[in-house]
Amino acid sequence: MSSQDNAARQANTGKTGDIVFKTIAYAAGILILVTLAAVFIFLLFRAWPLIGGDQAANTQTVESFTGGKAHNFWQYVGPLLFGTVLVSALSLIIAFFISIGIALFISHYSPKKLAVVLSSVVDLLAAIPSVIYGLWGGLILVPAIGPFWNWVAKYLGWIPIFEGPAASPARTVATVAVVLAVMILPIITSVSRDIFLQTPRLQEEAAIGLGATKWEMIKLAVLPFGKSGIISASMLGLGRALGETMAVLMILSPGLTYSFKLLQASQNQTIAANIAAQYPEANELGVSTLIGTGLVLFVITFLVNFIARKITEKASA
Amino acid sequence: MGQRIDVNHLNIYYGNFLAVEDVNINIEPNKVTAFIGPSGCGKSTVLRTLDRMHEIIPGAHVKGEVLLEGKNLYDKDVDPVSVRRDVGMVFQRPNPFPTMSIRENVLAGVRLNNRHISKSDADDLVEWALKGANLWDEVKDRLDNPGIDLSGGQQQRLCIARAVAVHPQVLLMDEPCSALDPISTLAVEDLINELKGDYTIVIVTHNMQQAARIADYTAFFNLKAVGEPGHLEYFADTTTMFNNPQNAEAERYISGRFG
Amino acid sequence: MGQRIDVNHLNIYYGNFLAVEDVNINIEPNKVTAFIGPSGCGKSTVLRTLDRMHEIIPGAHVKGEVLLEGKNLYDKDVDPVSVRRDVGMVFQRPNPFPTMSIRENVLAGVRLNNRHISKSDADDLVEWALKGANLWDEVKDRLDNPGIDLSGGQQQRLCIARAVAVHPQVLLMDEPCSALDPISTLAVEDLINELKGDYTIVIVTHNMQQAARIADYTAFFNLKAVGEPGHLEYFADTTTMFNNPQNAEAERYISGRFG
Amino acid sequence: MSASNASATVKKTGKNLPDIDFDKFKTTRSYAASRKGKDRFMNGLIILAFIIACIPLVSVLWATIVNGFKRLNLNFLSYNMTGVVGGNQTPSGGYGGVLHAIIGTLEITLGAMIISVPIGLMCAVYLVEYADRRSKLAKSVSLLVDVMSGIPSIVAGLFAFSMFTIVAGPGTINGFEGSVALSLLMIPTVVKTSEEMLKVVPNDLREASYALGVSKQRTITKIVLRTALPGIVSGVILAIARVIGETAPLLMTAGYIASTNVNLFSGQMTTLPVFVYQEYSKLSANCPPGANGTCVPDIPMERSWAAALVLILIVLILNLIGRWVAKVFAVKSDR
Amino acid sequence: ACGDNTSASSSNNSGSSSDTTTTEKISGQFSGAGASSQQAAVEAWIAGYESANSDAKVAYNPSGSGAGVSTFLTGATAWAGSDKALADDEVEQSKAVCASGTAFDVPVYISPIAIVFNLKGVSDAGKHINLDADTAAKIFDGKITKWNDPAIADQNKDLKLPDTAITVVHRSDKSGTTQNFVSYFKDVAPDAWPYDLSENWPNEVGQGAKGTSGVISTVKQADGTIGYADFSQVGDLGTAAIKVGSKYSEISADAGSKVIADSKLDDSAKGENRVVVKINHSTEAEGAYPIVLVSYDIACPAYKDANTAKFVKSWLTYVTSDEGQQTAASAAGSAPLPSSLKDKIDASINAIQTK
Ligand SMILES: Nc1ncnc2c1ncn2[C@@H]1O[C@H](COP(=O)(O)OP(=O)(O)OP(=O)(O)O)[C@@H](O)[C@H]1O
Ligand SMILES: Nc1ncnc2c1ncn2[C@@H]1O[C@H](COP(=O)(O)OP(=O)(O)OP(=O)(O)O)[C@@H](O)[C@H]1O
Ligand SMILES: [Mg+2]
Ligand SMILES: [Mg+2]
Ligand SMILES: O=P([O-])([O-])[O-]
Repeated sequence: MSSQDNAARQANTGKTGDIVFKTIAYAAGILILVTLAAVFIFLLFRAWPLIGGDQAANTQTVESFTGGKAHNFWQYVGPLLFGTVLVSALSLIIAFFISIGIALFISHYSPKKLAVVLSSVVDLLAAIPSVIYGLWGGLILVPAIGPFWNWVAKYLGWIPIFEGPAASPARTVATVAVVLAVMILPIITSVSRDIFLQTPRLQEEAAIGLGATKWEMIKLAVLPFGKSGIISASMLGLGRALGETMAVLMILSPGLTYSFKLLQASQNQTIAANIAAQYPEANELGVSTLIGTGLVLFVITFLVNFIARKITEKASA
Repeated sequence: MGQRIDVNHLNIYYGNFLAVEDVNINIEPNKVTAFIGPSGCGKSTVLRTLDRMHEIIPGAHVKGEVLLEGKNLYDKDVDPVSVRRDVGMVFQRPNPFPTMSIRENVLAGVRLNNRHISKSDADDLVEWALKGANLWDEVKDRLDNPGIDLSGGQQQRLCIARAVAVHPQVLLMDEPCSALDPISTLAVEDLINELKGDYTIVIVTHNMQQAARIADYTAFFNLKAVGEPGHLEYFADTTTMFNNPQNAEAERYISGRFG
Repeated sequence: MGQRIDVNHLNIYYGNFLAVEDVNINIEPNKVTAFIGPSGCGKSTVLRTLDRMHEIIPGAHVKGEVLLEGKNLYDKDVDPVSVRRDVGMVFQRPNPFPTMSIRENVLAGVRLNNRHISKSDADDLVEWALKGANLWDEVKDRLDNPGIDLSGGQQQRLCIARAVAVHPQVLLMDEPCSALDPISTLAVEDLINELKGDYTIVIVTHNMQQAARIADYTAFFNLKAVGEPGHLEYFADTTTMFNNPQNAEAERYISGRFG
Repeated sequence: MSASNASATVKKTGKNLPDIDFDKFKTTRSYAASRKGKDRFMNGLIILAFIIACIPLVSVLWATIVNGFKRLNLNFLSYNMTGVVGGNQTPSGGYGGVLHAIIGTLEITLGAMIISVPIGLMCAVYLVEYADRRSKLAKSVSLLVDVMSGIPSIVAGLFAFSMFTIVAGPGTINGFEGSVALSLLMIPTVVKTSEEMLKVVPNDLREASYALGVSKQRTITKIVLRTALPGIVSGVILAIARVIGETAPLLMTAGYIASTNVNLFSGQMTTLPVFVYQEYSKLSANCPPGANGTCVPDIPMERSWAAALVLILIVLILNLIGRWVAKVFAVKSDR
Repeated sequence: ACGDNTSASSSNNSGSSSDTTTTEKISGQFSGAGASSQQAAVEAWIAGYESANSDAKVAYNPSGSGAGVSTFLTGATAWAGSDKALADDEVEQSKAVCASGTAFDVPVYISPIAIVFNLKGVSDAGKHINLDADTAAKIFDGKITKWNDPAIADQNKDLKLPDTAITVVHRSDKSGTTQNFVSYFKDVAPDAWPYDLSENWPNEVGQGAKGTSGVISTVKQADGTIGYADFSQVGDLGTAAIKVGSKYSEISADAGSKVIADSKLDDSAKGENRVVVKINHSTEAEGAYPIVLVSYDIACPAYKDANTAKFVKSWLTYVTSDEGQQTAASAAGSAPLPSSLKDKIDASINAIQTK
């Protein structure tokens, strides 16, 4: 045995491997910072003419984008920002509860075989490209959902956000929010499902053993365990909604107002869709202006994630 | 008062694998019954069927009856939730709720049954349960700390406190002391002795001395061979089991004892 | 041959919390040393500092020295990885690698260290280690099944087999038998007796009979009060410890024994 | 049932236990019923959530399949769009196809994967295994990963476009540029899912490995990553799924071309989503008055749906592969 | 390579003796980018061109006029397609990419812009409506909101117009189509159309939709909608006949061609060789349909690479030839270039130096 002992001790301890691996890991971490810095600096660089350039030309560019309704960059980006946040927030609200419900259904309610099928369906749906949601939303959902919005406008119209008459066709913020909700739903579902499935069986047994019903077990063991996962899943979803381009572009009838009239057309537009819509025909300065709006979107996602992050930290502390 | 349990022709499956075969046992009310036997013979498995805990393992199912005071737990109209309310369980590995404080852990079960509990009642209950589990002195100053920060032994005692706090009729314990030091073990054993006036207690243990000390009846489970199902080899009152077993396998197993 | 360990003025911290204070102990080579004491007194903590395993808990750090054959494990130039190769460890909770078969689990220490081993050597090693852990007969026909499918006791024995398969100089065991039945426990105790010819063995146990049976020396750890750091109260050869302890606390603790 | 007389017996011990009246904690029949009701209600809600979600999901799939099936045939898969004029039939008997777009999609996505999986995975390893969670670097890295996941795809496209403008000259458009844009979107997803998966690998396993004298690098690669592998694979698939359908950034970076280009590093490349969008934008084709019956005016929309169906099928196949990998290397854990 | 279609010869004109193949063989890869409106035509041109020049590979990215011109001005593409003529500063910038001289534009694609509508009982019965410039402008400015408004009804006595609200559908993206469309109102009904000329839709009336396809599908989706789109995309929607002179002129490719024939060149366009059409919206020519889009190709008079120069010359020659225009007409439903422009265009193309 002692000869084997010696062999064991002589074997290299993998110290070089350790150092190399650690260096690579650190480098990868730092690369994230570098990449983001590069994106930020580049956007700022390209948007610089807005600040440092000829202001008269800027005004002219913005006026050409808005048909003279806005005269400077901030008047232009304000409504876009409002629209972006409005649409994303609505879609997250719609998707959140449904997603958690589905995730729980898959992780704790459905029989195992069905769960496997459902999981793959959800994974597949997470993968449906936004351009397909754009096709579907624009060509199929818009006509189909019109009567429902009419109904909402008729009976819930006294709530200001549902003020009618509902636009026909329903290329409105409400419809887009539904489509975005459908789009982010699989992502929220699949991430939270994965987390729910990881709930330690010991915890579940503890709850069940105390005489908890299934729902109580979920409240006691699954949701607390999955909390930070749910938040990060929602953030992934919100991130996708904030940045979604094609579906909004292909469905929404855009407008540049600060309006909450979800059922009316030509009220709001999102930054991302606006860039896609205007970029092809934009000149040099126009591109700068659009990149400026992209920078604003970038900052907003930064803030949203920052706040969400603080919530997560507080919750897990 | 504790309730009696009668197990008739119980077969337990994990999917297609028959883990335990044809168990017949009568568990007396207000007594302590110990399950002993070699590792893998199905002690935990049988124990878990007594409050339908195995059901949360996908594919696990039983054939046969478990009668609690004559009522079959596996009848269609029986709600497993209410079964588990009357039959408490302490597990092999400590499992406090990680997001809850020590205090909340103790109250977790009670809160499920009754949402409106006055602060002072709750305080009393927490103290009672923690004292019973011999944990009070160690944690009384940090009841609001997370339960998960305790050491392994402390965590297990917390789980015992949590289980007794709901005051079940039957208490199932799966090696509750395997992570405990002798002093805590003694305290838990005292508690078991105390509780058996009111509860029916079933305990799985590897420690035959423990079985001998606290159990009124002892069930010896065995395994014919690896891969074969486990079965109940011999069931007797504890004195008979340890002094004069009428079963060769049981005798062989027990005589391998030590200490 | 086993190696001696000398612990000098060891203080162990979890972050700012001083968990164990000023431990001085000399662990003889080729002997079995047992750590006993109440729950939370720091037995596991001290044990883990003997192969620098505490270092993987963020914030955990030590002051003082641990000399392995006179060489301080905590010297700057010592690589913790090579320390752990000479000092094996078995944990309180069984932790087989879930991605590996039984066979691969046993060979993990060898394979993960990138050592090449012929198939027949590997087969021999697996058989030797599993027999030593008294698991061979139960698993020999399913060596390629996942290790995680075994029952708790079987898993723990697998972990012991895995630890001894790397032929360490020192073997640390943290309540290795707390999840084992008496028969497996006996087998492991036999194994420990067998191994101490070649290794230095340190074992944490709650079972004083076990300490009395297998240990040459016994260290009794204690806790002045909850929240206070643990410390080494009394260290003696096992006969003295259990028959004629020269320490009032130790006597009190041991006399609380049972069985 | 018998709890009412419990207090009398329980308080007798010498432990100075408080007097407990367990009746106070007893559940009432109505509360038990309401719990049960709530449980049922939540069951119902959860199933309802599922059904509600199924409506649009089924509708999307249905629409794509029904509309896409019409033109999805071998000819469609084996030809590109060169020589396709208006609604006319091509000499091969088809109406153009997506071969070039399939090749483009696979190459560009593969490029993005090759860039982002190593970076993302190593970043996750850094965060979970190496970083001190309290350190500034770790905090900013994980924060910025979150931020990065919010980068609008179109901004990623602008970034890649301009980067190549600077590095490779103005007006540069090629497939690899698309890969760069996509990897910007993919990295955070890879990091986040891998991070979650690494985190749930029980510490027990790391301890077991360290205790065997295994170095950190080998512990990570052979135990931690191996244990987390199925999760990581499914995470990478999610990440691929997220980017394989990106349209906006590829419109600016990879461009659009009717013929097949297999060189990732030079020349424009069409991808399936861009193809879908371009055909949608064409909406309909002209059939001159004298055209014979083989001219199909709706052909662009039909191609659009068929390409969408192909895209979904590719995603499905990727999913199946991922699942298969996850299954073969599945990790059983007793949680 | 793998599975490329053998180029389809554009059906009806296989006159292989066209001048594109005469002198020198063109080979290599060439790309252009720009107006999406030209896409269908360019695809047909590429097919026709490649069948005559089998060694040449031509690609066109319909990224949009603005992006097309920007890309062209970086030198990355050989030519650009654009729905509007170059701006003065763009001409100036082109000095940097052209080997000598400044870039010029020639019209290559003329397409009428239709006013499309969807109205139960009218459009689905295959009927058209008559509109004069003033009424149309007021509809698109939201001043007329009902289909049975007297202003409309008076011009369509034979139709039974319902009391349906009018939903205007316009482009939400910057668009040459929009600019060409509203420039008609600006020229002919300035009182009813108070806005500045722009590629963006100027008011908040109705709904916006991305691209021609968005406009068409939106119009199709609801009753009472009205929009404008390239004639080739109209499908079975109703179209408006526009009042020209005292008659209502139905839309057709030839009718669109007539207004260009009746238009003058824009003399104010700075730079050499430029052929910029100043559309005579107020034409009274018999049968002319006045709302048209003119789309240009933009090229340099000299290239740094002679091969590119040869290609551009032969490409533009083909595109503006009768054969090329016929090909476009059958593939995209466009209006052929009127012969009145031909000389001017040929002169510009011939100015490209290939040595
Ligand atoms: N979740 C499960 N799925 C499949 N088989 C299982 C499962 N749990 C236990 N088994 C098998 O059932 C048999 C009985 O296991 P059980 O855990 O009840 O034994 P035990 O007597 O409690 O052992 P120990 O003393 O080691 O805890 C064993 O063969 C075990 O492998
Ligand atoms: N990871 C940790 N972080 C902070 N404190 C810890 C940690 N692990 C243990 N402790 C504390 O250190 C002290 C000693 O714990 P340790 O686990 O060493 O006790 P032990 O004697 O092994 O107990 P047991 O017999 O229950 O296993 C206890 O007060 C415990 O709360
Ligand atoms: Mg067990
Ligand atoms: Mg311990
Ligand atoms: O061709 P347009 O997109 O500019 O109308």
